[in-house]
Formats: sequence, C-alpha cells, structure tokens
Amino acid sequence: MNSMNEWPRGQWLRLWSALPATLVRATARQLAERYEVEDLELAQSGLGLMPLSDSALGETYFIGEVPLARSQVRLASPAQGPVEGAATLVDDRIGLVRDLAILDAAVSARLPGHESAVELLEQGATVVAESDHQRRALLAATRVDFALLGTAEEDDDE
Amino acid sequence: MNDPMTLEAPRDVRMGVWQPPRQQRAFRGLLTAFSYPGRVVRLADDGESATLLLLATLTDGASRLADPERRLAEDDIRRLGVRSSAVESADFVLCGAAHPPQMTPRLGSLENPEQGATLVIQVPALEEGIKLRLTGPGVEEEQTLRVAGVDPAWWRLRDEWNAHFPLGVDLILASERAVAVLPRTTRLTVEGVH
Amino acid sequence: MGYVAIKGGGRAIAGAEAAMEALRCAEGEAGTPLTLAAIEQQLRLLTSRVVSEGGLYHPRLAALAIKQMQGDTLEAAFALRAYRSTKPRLLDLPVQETRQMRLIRRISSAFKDIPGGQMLGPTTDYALRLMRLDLADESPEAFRSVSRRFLDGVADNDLPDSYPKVVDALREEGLLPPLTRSREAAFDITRDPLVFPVPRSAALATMARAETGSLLAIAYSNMRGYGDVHPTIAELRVGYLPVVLPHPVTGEPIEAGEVLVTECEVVAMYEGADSDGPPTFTLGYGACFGHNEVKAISMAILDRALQKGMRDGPANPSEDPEFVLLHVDGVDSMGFASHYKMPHYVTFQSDMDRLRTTQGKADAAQSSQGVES
Amino acid sequence: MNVGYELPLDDAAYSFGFLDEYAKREVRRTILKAICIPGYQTPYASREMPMGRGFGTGGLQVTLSLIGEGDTLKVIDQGADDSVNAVNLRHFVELTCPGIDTTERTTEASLIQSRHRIPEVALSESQVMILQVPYPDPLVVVEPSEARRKVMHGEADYSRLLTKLYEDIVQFDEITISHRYPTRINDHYVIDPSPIPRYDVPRLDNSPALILLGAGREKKIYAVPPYTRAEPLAFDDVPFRIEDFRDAQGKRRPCARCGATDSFLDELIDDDGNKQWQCSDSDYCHSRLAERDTIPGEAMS
Repeated sequence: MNSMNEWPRGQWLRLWSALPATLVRATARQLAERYEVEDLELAQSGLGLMPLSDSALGETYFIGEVPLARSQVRLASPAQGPVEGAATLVDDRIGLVRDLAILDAAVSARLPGHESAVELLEQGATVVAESDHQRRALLAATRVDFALLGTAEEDDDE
Repeated sequence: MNDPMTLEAPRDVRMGVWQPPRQQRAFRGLLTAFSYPGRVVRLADDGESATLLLLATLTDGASRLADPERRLAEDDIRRLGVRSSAVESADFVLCGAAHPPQMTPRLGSLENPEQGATLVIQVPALEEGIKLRLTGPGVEEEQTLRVAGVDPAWWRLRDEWNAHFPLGVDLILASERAVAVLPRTTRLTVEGVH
Repeated sequence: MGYVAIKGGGRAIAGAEAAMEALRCAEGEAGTPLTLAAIEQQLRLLTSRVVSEGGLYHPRLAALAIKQMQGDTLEAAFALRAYRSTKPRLLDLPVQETRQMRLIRRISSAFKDIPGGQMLGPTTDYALRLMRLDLADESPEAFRSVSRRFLDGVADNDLPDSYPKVVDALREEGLLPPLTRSREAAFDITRDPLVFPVPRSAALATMARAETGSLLAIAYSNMRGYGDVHPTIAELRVGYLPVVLPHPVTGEPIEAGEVLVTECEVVAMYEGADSDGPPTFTLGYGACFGHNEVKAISMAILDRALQKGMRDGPANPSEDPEFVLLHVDGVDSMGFASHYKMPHYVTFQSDMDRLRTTQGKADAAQSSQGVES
Repeated sequence: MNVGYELPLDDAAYSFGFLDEYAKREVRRTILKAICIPGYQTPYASREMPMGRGFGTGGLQVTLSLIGEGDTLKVIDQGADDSVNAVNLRHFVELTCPGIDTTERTTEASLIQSRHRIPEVALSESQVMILQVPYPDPLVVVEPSEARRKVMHGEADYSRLLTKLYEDIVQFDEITISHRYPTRINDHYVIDPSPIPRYDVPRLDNSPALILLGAGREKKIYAVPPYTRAEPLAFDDVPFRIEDFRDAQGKRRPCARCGATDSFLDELIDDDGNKQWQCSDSDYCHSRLAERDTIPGEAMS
C-alpha cells in the first residue's frame, strides 16, 4: 500500500483525471460489478464562481466561473459495510465524475479490487510528472539574472 | 435548493410541486391572481397544497422565508432551499389568518419598494365568509372577494403598512387549493365595517 | 432604398446562416477542418482571450466558439457567456490562493533579482517582429518534433512548485500597505446589477471579464496623461492555479483541477498618508483567466486609478468607476452596437411625423410674417 | 483541458426555456413585484441570452419565464411577424420550448412578444403583452445618476421632466417626442413605454390584458397591470397627439393593400420613388384582405 501513502486523497482526482476517461470508466465498471452503487446525490454538472484573494490588498473578488461536475456515491460492501466516495471536478462530464466517485470510495476503504484504481493513480502520476516537466522546462530555459548581466559571464547583452 | 436534480429525497416527492413544468403552470395561476386582485384562482391539484406549491414556485436559495408559526415541515423547508429568517427581514412571510404577526414585515424603501414583503396568509376558506369590496389596478369596476376566518386586525394592519405607496406589503390569501391576491395598490372595504 | 419593411425574414435568416457556413468551408476540397485541440493549443492566446472575456474557464468550449464564430473574439466570448445562462450554480468555491500557482512565466520590472528568480517563460517581448516565412509551409514532421526537442534540451533542474510574491517582500520591508483581508463578501456581477457606488470587488470582477481592447484603451488614456498612475510592474506571473475544494465526505482539501491565470501587481508612487499610518507605495492589481498580459497590466493600472477615484472622486475618465466599469464589457457594448442594424422604421416613421409637424408650424409662422422661405 | 478531454456531447441538450430554473424563479418573483408596483422599474439579474443585448433579451427572459405547454406565442417586430428579428426570436423559443405553439394571428395568441408595436386588434384578459425595452428610464434625459432618479421616481417628482417637455413647446410650439412617449401609470410612476409610436400609447390605458416590459441590458422589468390608468404626459394647451396620417387635403391615408384607415401605417418608397402607405401590423392587414376576399361584393374603402 505504499502507493496509498505516496498519494494523499487530495491528489487522487488530479492523477486520475490526467488519464483518458475510458481507462477510469473500465475500472469503475469492474468495481460497480462487485459492489452495488447507490447515488447519494444525482451526478450533475454546472458552474462554480471562483473567488480569489487579490495579492495586492488581500481583497476577495470573483475572477470568473469554472465548469464543475460532482457526484457522491455509496458502495455496498458485504465485508466492510457501506462505503462513501465523492468527486468534484473542474469539468463537465457527468459520467466521468461518477466513475471517479466510485474509485474514490473503493480506494479510500481499500475494498477488494481497489488495486486497479491504485494502478491508475500510478499511471496518472507519470502523466502529471510529464506535464510538470514541461512547465519547469519553460522556466529553466528562460531563467535570467539581470543582476549578472553585463558581467564577463554574460556579455552578450548591452 | 428547490431543484429536482439536487434533491436527496426519495423519487415520489421529487414529482409534483418540485417539477419545473408544474411550477410553470402554478406561476401562470399566480400571474392571473396578481393581475386581477380578488379573483379566486385554483392553484393546486388534488393532493397538492396551494401554499407549498406557490412557495416552491417562487422561492429558493435567493429568498428569505419567515415561518414564525412553523407551518411548514422541516423536510419541505430543506427542499425549498430557502434561507429562514425573522419576519422583519423576510421576503416571504407565511402566517395563519387567525393572528397577525407581532412584527412589522419589510415595507421596502422609496428607492426600492420591491423589497416590501410578500405575505402568504393561510385562510380556512375562500369564496365564503365576510365580503371584501376591492378597487384599484387590475379591477375593472369593483371586485368582491369572500374570505373566511381572517382576524379583522389583519385589514387594519394592512392599511397601516400600505399607507405610504410605493412602500407596502402584498398579500396572498391561500386556502387549501386556491389563492386570491391583494397587492399593495388594492383599496379594500369590508362589507358592513366602516 | 429607403426604409422598406423586411419581408421573407425567415428565408433571409436561414440563407444568412448558410452563407456564413459556406464561407467557413470555402476552401472546399483543399481544406481541412480545424480541430478544437488545434485551436486550443496553436491559438492558445486567442483561446485565453475568449475564456477571460467569456467569464468561464472552459478552453475547449472557447475553442469551439472560436471555430463557430470564425475567429470573432467578441462573438466567441458572447457564446460562452450565453452558455453560462443554461447552467445552474453547483456550489460555492472556497477562496483560492494565487501563491500556489504553478508558474510558466514570472518577471519583475522593479528589481534586477527577485527571490526565486526571474523567468521569461513563453513570451514575444524580446522577439523581433519579423515574418517567419518557414512557418508558411511547415511540415507536419518538423512541427511534431519541436516540443520534444525543446524538452530534451532542457535539464529539469529542481525548481520549486510555487514561488514567493515580490509584493510580500516589499510589504515585509514596510514599503507597501499591509494586507487588508476585507471581511465583506465579494460582489457577484453575474447576479447583482452594478448600482454605483460599487465595492472594489465589483470593479475587479467586472475588469477580469472585460474586453481586452476596451480595458487597454482606457488604461492607455491614464498612461498618456489623463491620469497619473505611472506604474512599475512589481510582478507579472502566468501559471496554472490549482482549484482546491473540500472533499464532500471527509472535508479534506482536494485538487479538483487547474486554471491558467495571468496575474499582475503594479506599484505606484506613494501619496500623502491618507490613513494615519506612514506613507507607503500604492498598489494596483490585475488578473484574468488564461494568458493575457496586456489585459492583466491594464486592469492593474485601472484598479489603482479607480481606487483613487473612489476615494477622492474622479479627476479623469480612467478614475471614474461608472465610466470605466459600464463601458468595458464586450458583450454589452458589442450587442448594443449591433442592435442598430435592426429595423427601426416604426420609430423613424414617428420621428418624421414630428419633424413634418414642427416644420409645418415653422413654415406657417414664417409665411405669416411675410418672410420668403 | 486535460489530455484526452472530450466535450460531453450527450448531455449538452438545453433545458426547457433555455434559462435554468433559478433564473426563471427570479424573473417570476420580479414580475409579480412589478405588477404590485405599477410602472416601477424592478431590478433583476438579467442573464446573457444567445442574441445581442438590444435584440430583445429582456422581453425574451420574461417570455421564457412565462411560457409553457398549452401556450400560443406570437412574436412581432415593427408590427410584422416576418421581420427578421421576430423570426429569429420565435425560432429560438420554438427551439428551446418543445410543445408550445406559435401563431401570427393576434387573436389566437396567449403570449405576444413585440418590439416597437402593440397590435391593432384589442387585447383580451386571456393574453399577456410583452414589450422589449432598450431604455427603461424616462428620467435619464434630465438626471444621469440612477441613485437620484430612483428617489425622484419614488416621490413621483417629475417636475424636471415636465419642464423639459415645456422647453420643447416654447422652442417648437409642439412636443417633439416622437416615440417612447413618457406615460404616467396609476397616477404615480412615469414609464418609458418602450419605442412604441404615440399611436399605441392609448392602448396601454385600462387594457384588459397584462402588459409586461423587459429591459435586458439595463436589467429592469416593469408592468402596466390590467385595468390600470396609463396617461401620456401633456399640457392643457398642448395636448398629446398621435401620429398624423392625413394627406395634404386632410384626408386620412388608407393602407395601399387592405384600405384600412384605422391602423398605424409604414411609409414605403417603391422602386420608382413613389411613396406608398401600408399597415405596419401585418396580421391586421392580412386578415382584412382575407375577409374582403371571403365576403363578396364588399368594396375596398
């Protein structure tokens, strides 16, 4: 279960949603076959108004809206009793968010069969790492220390 | 939040008064009742409550409801998704005909008279009881309305609250199935009283 | 030909739609339809503009709108706004913290060196505006290899996930006013009409989804002299802001997604201590969805100008909240400008009636005075 | 968006009436308050509609909050059902409100949305008239600040507006307001009745039908309830006058198509540059022609 500790629940959605929805769907289907899924709240999509704290004066304001999809489910597990899971995603795919809620429930309670969902976490992590690398590269390749400009090290400018 | 999609209640209550098409029909009934003061409009079908239906049609998380006499079931208040509030700060006040509220409801301001409250008064019966003679906008010549079980103090208070147009309150008299409306602009005389 | 009643309107509208579509696809055999991913990636700055002016961070829908509206940013942003009207508010998000942004660009024009370092990131600031003719017939193979080669060329040295803010450093030095974590709830411009005076949060929200060109024009008037902000950019950052909300079951914070944001703080000259504290620099703040630096900078300058106007009363247009905030929304202004294209012949008939009547009276008056006309 | 994101095309369908239910509920609350305070510009959070501000988004939000199964909608612009904007709005409602009917016959309609005209045929209690409003506040010409205008309206203080009218008379010996004629409702609020011609203003007075006015860009809804006094501002010596359709000889011009001498006329210029006059209300004109064809022997007046 080291992968469990490796990724706190707060990161699961990020990792899973980095993968093609079809992968998530397949795993959710398998789990749904083992455990009866009850919708505690109909999965739905809508909007959320996003408040930011302005970094100049610390005032709260709304920069705009983001799409949101959310779902909350309960898996009936004979062994462990009912297990609740949920997902809220900046996205508008109702099907996907329900699948994620099922994965969330299974992994959180480590229900038999959750291992495949943990594998998805690992796969998602590689995708996320790749995009992190891309972003870091954008910074690393353009880092500039104006304090050093004009010195021997960098005489190409001014 | 008064939206069938977000209710965690069992299927059957999601039906009926919580359904958009039903609320659209109910609103058109209310529109007639507000446009033609004193006309009795049957709002609810059998098994429905006119009061709950009109509240479901008009209120949600954006409105404040005062229910000082606890006339609504907790479940229904949750399904309505309204913010509960005190009488003096409520957009909608639900009360019985027998005793008027002790508090003065919101009357709005000169700049924002629309903030005057809407009072929903549950009456034992419409089309029987004392006779009211109505004139004003929405009434061609004169409209008569019969209503039972209303404490006369109500009419005195209504006159006080509506003394300074455009400030005032608007009344919805709701029987089990029907409603009649008295906007702040309606002039009212009670038969036999002067 | 005069003001003649439009008839056959139904046919005309259907025809107009077909005509638009015909031009969109005019390349015919030779053409390839744009994919939404291509618009979102290759026209990322156009997409950025539409998500911020549309007020909804949905790059894929923005790309669709751009394709559908054939590149018209006003119409595309408009389509995104209208889409919002069909969607319910799902939940209230907690306040997000931009210090957590995963940066791709970060500069300051106030300091040579800033804690964490300056990184130009993807920018054309220092590029020569020379036509790159090699892009004219770019081979797909070359195109596909570019990004990969760039990444392989860069050592992924251990850069931090997030960076401190320059203004925080200045603040610690006492050069800036302390954060006034205001308690009042933020103004929701999507629900409440702007009735002046409005709080600063209403101004920030309005400018965050304003039309870029409109903001720039009014900010530019301030820069040129109809105003006196004279800003220095303390920090301009572009990056991905993680959207964090509580898990519905456990309540623990979960990352629900990311939003690309441009954020800018400008420092302006201090003013005589209007508060009882010592004099400090004054600040302007700008931010918007997507990568749009001109918009963020213009907004920051106008924020500073409006703060002055709200406090001392406007001395010029860019300091007048009503003037600025009621005229920068692209959907409102574009819609109203367009509506003049609709038939107005009933009202014009009525206008002519008035003019003729008054002319008639004027003539009568003149001739009665025996004046030749 | 994420790698491999696909637009959810399956659940992209629009809900009945386009607007979400919260938006409708707010418009409905606003309409009822507008009826209770005749002529008062009731503020509401206008939503963006998929057509331009100024194209009737205010009227449309009212219509969409009212309409449901069993309704028959008529949409006109400049009096014509076939005018481009009318066609466009009608098509949009048909698209988003399955199960409702539309008509061009005034008498068949339960809801009538209009820009710039009120139909010639008298409305009935079973109908609701919805007018599209570009500029809701008649006081703007004398007071730019909305805060101050709201006070003036509340106190029914229209002295400055009357002065403005009077200055007109002094200059032109006539009130020069052509359309959007300021009209006092129930002896209190003065409204901008939308850009209807003066010819239509008397139709607001004691109408059996409810009249709702929606201003989307300015985020206001106001109402003229049924059987309510609506009186155009005027002076004893200079009365309110409707448009004059008499020719040089003082004879009322007839409609070139149906011969009507009791309708608002459009002035047309044919290809030879000759002037023609025609009913602006196309349904009125058509039905008169239809009658004439069915009743043999009736000569065209």
